[in-house]
Amino acid sequence: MGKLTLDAADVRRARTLARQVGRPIVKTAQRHTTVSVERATLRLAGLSGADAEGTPWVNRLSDVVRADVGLEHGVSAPVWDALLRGEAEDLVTLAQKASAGSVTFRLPEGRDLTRARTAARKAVGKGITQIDRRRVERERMIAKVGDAPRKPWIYLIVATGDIYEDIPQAQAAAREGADVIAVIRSTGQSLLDFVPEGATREGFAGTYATQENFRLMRAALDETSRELGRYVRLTNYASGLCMPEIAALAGLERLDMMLNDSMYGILFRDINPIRTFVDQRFSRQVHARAGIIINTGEDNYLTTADAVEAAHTVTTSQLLNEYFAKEAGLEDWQLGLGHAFEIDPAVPDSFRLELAHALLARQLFPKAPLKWMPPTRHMTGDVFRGYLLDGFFNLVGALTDQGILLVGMMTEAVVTPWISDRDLALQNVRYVMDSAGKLHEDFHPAPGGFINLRAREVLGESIGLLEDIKAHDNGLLDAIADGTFGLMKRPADKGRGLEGVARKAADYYNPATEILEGDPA
Amino acid sequence: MGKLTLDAADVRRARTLARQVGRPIVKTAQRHTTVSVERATLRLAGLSGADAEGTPWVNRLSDVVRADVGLEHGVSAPVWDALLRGEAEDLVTLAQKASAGSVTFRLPEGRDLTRARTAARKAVGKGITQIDRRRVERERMIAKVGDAPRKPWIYLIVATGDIYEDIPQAQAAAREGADVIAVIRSTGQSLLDFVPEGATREGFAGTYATQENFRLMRAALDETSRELGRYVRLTNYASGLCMPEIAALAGLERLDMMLNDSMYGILFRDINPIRTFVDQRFSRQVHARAGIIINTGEDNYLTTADAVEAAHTVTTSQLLNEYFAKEAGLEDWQLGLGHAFEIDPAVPDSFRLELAHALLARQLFPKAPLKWMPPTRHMTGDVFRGYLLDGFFNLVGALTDQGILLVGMMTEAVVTPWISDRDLALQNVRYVMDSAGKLHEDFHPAPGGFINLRAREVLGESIGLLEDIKAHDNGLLDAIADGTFGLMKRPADKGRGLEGVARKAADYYNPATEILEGDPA
Amino acid sequence: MSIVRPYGDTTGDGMVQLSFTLPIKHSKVAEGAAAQLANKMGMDPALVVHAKPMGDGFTFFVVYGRVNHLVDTDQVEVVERDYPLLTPKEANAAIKRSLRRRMVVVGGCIGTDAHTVGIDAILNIKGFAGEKGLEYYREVKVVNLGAQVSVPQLVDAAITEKADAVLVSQVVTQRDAHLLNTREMSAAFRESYPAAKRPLLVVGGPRFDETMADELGVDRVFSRGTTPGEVASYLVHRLTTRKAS
Amino acid sequence: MSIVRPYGDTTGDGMVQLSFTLPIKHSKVAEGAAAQLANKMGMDPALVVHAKPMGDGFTFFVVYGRVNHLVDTDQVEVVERDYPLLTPKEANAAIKRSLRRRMVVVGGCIGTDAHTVGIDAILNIKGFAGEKGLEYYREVKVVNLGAQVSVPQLVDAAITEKADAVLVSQVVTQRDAHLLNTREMSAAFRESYPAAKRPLLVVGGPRFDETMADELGVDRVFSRGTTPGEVASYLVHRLTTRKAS
Ligand code: B12
Ligand code: B12
Ligand SMILES: Cc1ncc(COP(=O)(O)O)c(C=O)c1O
Ligand SMILES: Cc1ncc(COP(=O)(O)O)c(C=O)c1O
Repeated sequence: MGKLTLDAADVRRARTLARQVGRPIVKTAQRHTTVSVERATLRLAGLSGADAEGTPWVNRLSDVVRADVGLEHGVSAPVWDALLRGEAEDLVTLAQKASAGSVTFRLPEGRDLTRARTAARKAVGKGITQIDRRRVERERMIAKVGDAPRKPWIYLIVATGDIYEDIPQAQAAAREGADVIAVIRSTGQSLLDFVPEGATREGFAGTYATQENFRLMRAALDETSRELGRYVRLTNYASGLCMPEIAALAGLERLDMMLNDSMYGILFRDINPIRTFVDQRFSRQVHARAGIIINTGEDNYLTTADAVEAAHTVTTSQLLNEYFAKEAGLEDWQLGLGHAFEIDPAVPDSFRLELAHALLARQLFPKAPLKWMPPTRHMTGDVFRGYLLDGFFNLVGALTDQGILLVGMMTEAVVTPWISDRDLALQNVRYVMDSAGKLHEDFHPAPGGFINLRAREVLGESIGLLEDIKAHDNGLLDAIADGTFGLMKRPADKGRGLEGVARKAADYYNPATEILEGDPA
Repeated sequence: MGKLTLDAADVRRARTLARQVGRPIVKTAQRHTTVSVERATLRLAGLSGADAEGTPWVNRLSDVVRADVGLEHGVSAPVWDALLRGEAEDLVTLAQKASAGSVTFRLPEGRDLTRARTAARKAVGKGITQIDRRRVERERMIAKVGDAPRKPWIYLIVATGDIYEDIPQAQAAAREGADVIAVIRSTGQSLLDFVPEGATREGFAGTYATQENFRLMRAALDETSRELGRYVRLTNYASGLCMPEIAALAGLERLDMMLNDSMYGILFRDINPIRTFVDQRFSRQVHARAGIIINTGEDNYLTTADAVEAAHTVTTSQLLNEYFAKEAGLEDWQLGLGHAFEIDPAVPDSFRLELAHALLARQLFPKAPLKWMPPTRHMTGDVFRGYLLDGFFNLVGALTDQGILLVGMMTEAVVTPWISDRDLALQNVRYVMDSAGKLHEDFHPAPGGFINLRAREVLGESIGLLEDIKAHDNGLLDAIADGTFGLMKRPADKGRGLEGVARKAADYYNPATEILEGDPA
Repeated sequence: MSIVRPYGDTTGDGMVQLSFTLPIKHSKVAEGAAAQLANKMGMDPALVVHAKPMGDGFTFFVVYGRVNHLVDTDQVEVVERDYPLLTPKEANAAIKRSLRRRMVVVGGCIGTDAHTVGIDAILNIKGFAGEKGLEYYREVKVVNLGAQVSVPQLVDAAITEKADAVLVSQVVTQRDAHLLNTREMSAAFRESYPAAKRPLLVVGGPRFDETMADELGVDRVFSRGTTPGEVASYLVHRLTTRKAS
Repeated sequence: MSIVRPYGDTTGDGMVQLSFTLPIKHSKVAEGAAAQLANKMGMDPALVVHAKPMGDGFTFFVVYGRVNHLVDTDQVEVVERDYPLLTPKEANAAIKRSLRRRMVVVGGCIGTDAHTVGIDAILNIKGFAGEKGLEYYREVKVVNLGAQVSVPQLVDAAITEKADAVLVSQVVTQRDAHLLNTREMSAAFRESYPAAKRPLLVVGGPRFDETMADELGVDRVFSRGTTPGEVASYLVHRLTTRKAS
């Protein structure tokens, strides 16, 4: 361990700054709720399905509750109060009646309030117990069929847009060596303020994240896991406007990893910052409970910013993601912090620069299963060159002990991956791992050499950036507002989904948060 | 220098053994001449051209001389005696008359002999002066237009079979970055006991080596060298039954490097061992004088034998090639000792094994511009995989400071290289060199680690093999006879071209040898 | 030279490389099927040099061979630049001269597409390939709506801003998303504007076919590697000559 | 399933990858020419995703697209194994039973070809892909002439050794060397032997088309990946049934 000679004081300073910058955000998150947090709570209580137009019952129900009594108290008390009042025998019926306009919600008080809260907690508790069961199920299954045989885990994407094409492709990919399958989402899902329902076949460049799609794919991969004698993990995105709900569905359907970043939605989807931070905290609490590994999205910075100039923004974001994740209860092994091989191959010494950046991440987060992302931006239609770049990306992965290796596709600049692209890509990974996997034994960057200097430089720049953020009046929120990250200006009072945020009232109640914060798994 | 911890005593022992094994071969070579050595001498004296059937005049003339007086005295005395006797005014006319049967040769004696020898020495001296001039020309041109900008030199092959397709392809290759152009020979030329004449367009999988082709290509590359501001080197093969003649032509036409191996012809072309050793010594003396870098052929062993099991045969052959080369007057900078990246990629740790082998060669021959050959044997029709393997081959080249890098082609298993293959291959080399060329600074195999152990093992096996050869009654010749190398049994009294060998008589005279051995450049 | 053939290592050899997957198990018949496809594509001889079984029901092939078709470069249809390339200075001058006000350009990525790097390369000051983007042009007002703009939003913005030109980027092409979105966009503009008043519609993205403008109902299509200068010059050419006529 | 199409990521999408060089300078027209070639090959749409100028007069292209042809696996002609695969033991027994002497096999690389690894893989004890070569068969006498054997040498050896079968390898295929040499060889055998006495002629090498035996005047052609067991079984089948009939 520890190929770099970093100054321990620098590392400590960076973490302290991340905490100082992150703390006020956590406070803000604690003071707010969102429509998606409330809907996730209803989902945990077992409400699923959608109306004839495809609008989920959780949306229908929470909208009516909000119209009647506001969001600031949380939907739980009004909803279970209505049930206890006999407005409906169950949540679905209640939602149906509510959308038909035949139920009115109120804010219960006194004994009614206590009873409503108790009932809500019981209902939501069932969902959380279900998540706990899923976690145990995963652990048992791994114990029984076996785990991925080595690190890094091989992470492969399927993205046909059609769950029924995705399934055989995912199974084929697993058979050929994938340890993790990611089902890419359809474009635009992140901006939907609801989670679609059912099995879907009409995504663009990806397949909708739905509970049923999760279930179908997990079942298919369970079958394949048993066939192969190793547990094949499944990944999706807890991201966008429905982050908390998708996190809940992931826990309920035993997904194993989720893309979940603290600032991605703000910067790349123009989602309101407060909405994002609130949703993020809730979703991470669910992930923590579910034993799900999160994958953060630092790679995205480098698809728009220059990977050398902006290297320190990756480090900064990793430190913030780590802080927020731990605050939400995630453990080190659950932190798939992202970074990527995105330096322009024409830059002299680009390979050594990549090594420096990757080693820095490794050494700052020694226990985290870093997620190493392949070149995308400088991939071109020259698929031969692309195949070579992916090989050198794999080599950096091997030399720097990455936990999760997202397998690069030679057709990155051309199409979403073909079946043969994946096969060729896996062959590439295997060649590099088998032939040079142990080269790290012979790799020792000189203490004052190029690689060490570069790593220290990036860490220094990252500390500088954190100090700069801290110096803003309103800390991180102001920094985000004035374009500190990726030159995108995202003020705290703008952005998508702001209307779904509410400052909690004094009597705010959410049984899910209560359970997740109160009784750690 | 010196990434490996080799035992200096082992290295000394290996060299001593190579000398002990090589010495008797040199003695044998000194005691014999061959038709090709004699024809090369005539070529140096300026005899060129061919009869209507394409048989070169040097063959015609030497055949008649041999028929009249035998080969054992050398052709020089009888030939110049005939000229002095007024049989013809010049060598071509003499050759024409001789083939028409109108001249009879004799062995001159006394004053005639002295005069014949003097005349011969003068004539041959002109050729050698011409070679000297060519060498100076090369040096001047390099001083003027510039040399290859960095190591390794990028070595590219053209192989269309047609000199007029080869030329634009070679120029294009040079423009795209080749420092050395090799014109591959037609299959079968090595077994021709004459050198074809003129510009040729009908080779199979390569173009005939002829004086005119040499001239045309060198002139084209001179033009391109001036255009590019760097001298582009030209390579061909001094190999096969006409090794000495081709060496002479290479010197006369300012070729810069020549494939020339001490045992290749014996093992891979079933050419008689004595013939080979005699021809080899003469050709190397010419190369030494011409300032030509030789490229030895150890890579060939690994196309039939297993590259791990037979690694030590490469080392052994390198040691022998070094001994023979130095004995013939070549200097360290002229020793392009061959080795290759031919380990089955499916072998675990294959990349580190390649590194071990390549480092061993580097460290045993620290001043030689090693020639690093790309994967061929384990290349398949999967051109994507091939492109990746070539990238890792390039990386070993960069990590182990190779002097000459033969650029691998992704279509190795399919076709002789297409123009696009070369372009893609150069792009591959450039990416690896620019992005990871300095990775050797960070590469330090542990003293007791995998790479060091493997290198020491191979050196040990090589010493064992040399001891085994030495233990044979008749040393190397017997070892070759009983299949020590590549399992091919090549007895000293069998093989092609044996009929062209003669044991020198006491009065043997060869002005070329006299000059080359007597007055070093 | 108007008739050419692919070139492997000799003039006229016609050599090409091809790879694809067939959804069948690997077998001799599968290899024959691969050769048959190559033959149908005009390759003869077609050498199946690599066949790799992938899972149970798929085989990947690499084929090399000689293709019989001739390429006639005289028959190639390309959208050649039919306007002069202007420097920013020249463009500004031309706008001033003929519009007598700033030219208004509204741009964005429509549909669910969030790939803004391409449109930003054209619009943002930073630009692309060493050329400054349209924001750099003093006489051009740029309104960049960013990612995932819906068609109604785009039309509204065009109307509000009195756009002279609307620039739309489409990068995601799976299931022809880019074509569908572009058609929807041009139809909406046709509906919302009288023909004579409609702003110039320009779409761009790496996988567009530049000859498809008419089919898509737009004025111009730009593809891979477009530079801001080309776009500015085109806009100036079309908008100033329109005014002039 | 007899009709199939190439598979990219969806059943029936017909997607393939193609690369080639055109001997023209890079330009829009050159890219159009590349698309034209792909169209002629049946690709539509054909996306030219990469164009790289090489020197002055050449451009390298990578094209992706959908190919319209259907592949009919029922129409595929392959040389299927029409003889039983025997173990060495079974082969030896069959030879003993029907020839009542050892079978004589003469082999080598003809012409200027010096690639012996392939023929050695079939003949030498060591064998290939885990199967022992013909030398391992007690009832087979192998005479391996090695590399660069001239056709007259080969015929002489066949006559001297009373060969039952002659096995010829050809690896170099540039300018169809392998086809020319094989035809020369089979013609020489036809001249030197009465038809009924001619040994079985078998050629092999990685780039042969197995359906060409008749055209080449030989009895059988073996290609890429042949194993010694297949060859032995074939020889036994042909020579023992010939004797039997
Ligand atoms: C960067 C990137 C991203 C970034 C985008 C960041 C951003 N703010 O733009 C992030 C990480 C967010 C991203 C996400 C996704 N991406 Co993306 N991404 C890329 C990538 C790596 C580079 C694209 C790029 O920036 N090119 C550089 C610019 C300058 O080039 P350009 O867009 O071609 O623009 C030029 C011209 O085309 C033209 N032009 C473009 N637009 C316009 C408009 C006008 C008016 C004019 C005149 C000219 C013009 O001018 C520009 C300059 O020359 C490509 C792969 C690749 N290497 O190409 C994949 C790629 C485009 N992405 C792809 C996909 C599928 C996605 C996702 C949908 C995946 C998913 N399901 O999650 C997501 C979701 C995004 C969404 N909702 O659209 C696919 C598209 C496949 C296809 N052909 O359909 C690609 C090809 C990768 C792949 N092989 O799968 N991506
Ligand atoms: C090893 C090798 C060499 C070695 C050969 C050593 C030896 N003793 O054989 C050496 C280094 C000497 C060599 C030299 C040359 N080589 Co070479 N060589 C190769 C290489 C790397 C591997 C070939 C091989 O051994 N394959 C393994 C064997 C087991 O496979 P196989 O031959 O296909 O045999 C199998 C089947 O085809 C079949 N089979 C084959 N023969 C027969 C016969 C019968 C009767 C049967 C039943 C079956 C059968 O069974 C075998 C087992 O399955 C290939 C590239 C490659 N990766 O394929 C180039 C390659 C074959 N060589 C090539 C060339 C051009 C040459 C040279 C001519 C170059 C030159 N001009 O100097 C020289 C000269 C050789 C000559 N005169 O022929 C070209 C041929 C191009 C073409 N298609 O025309 C290739 C493809 C490389 C390239 N891309 O340029 N080569
Ligand atoms: C954290 C995160 N969320 C989501 C996505 C996917 O994009 P979209 O928001 O369009 O689903 C990414 C992209 O890789 C990501 O990193
Ligand atoms: C030393 C040497 N000579 C000659 C050759 C070429 O073969 P041939 O003898 O067929 O010309 C090689 C092959 O690479 C070689 O290494």
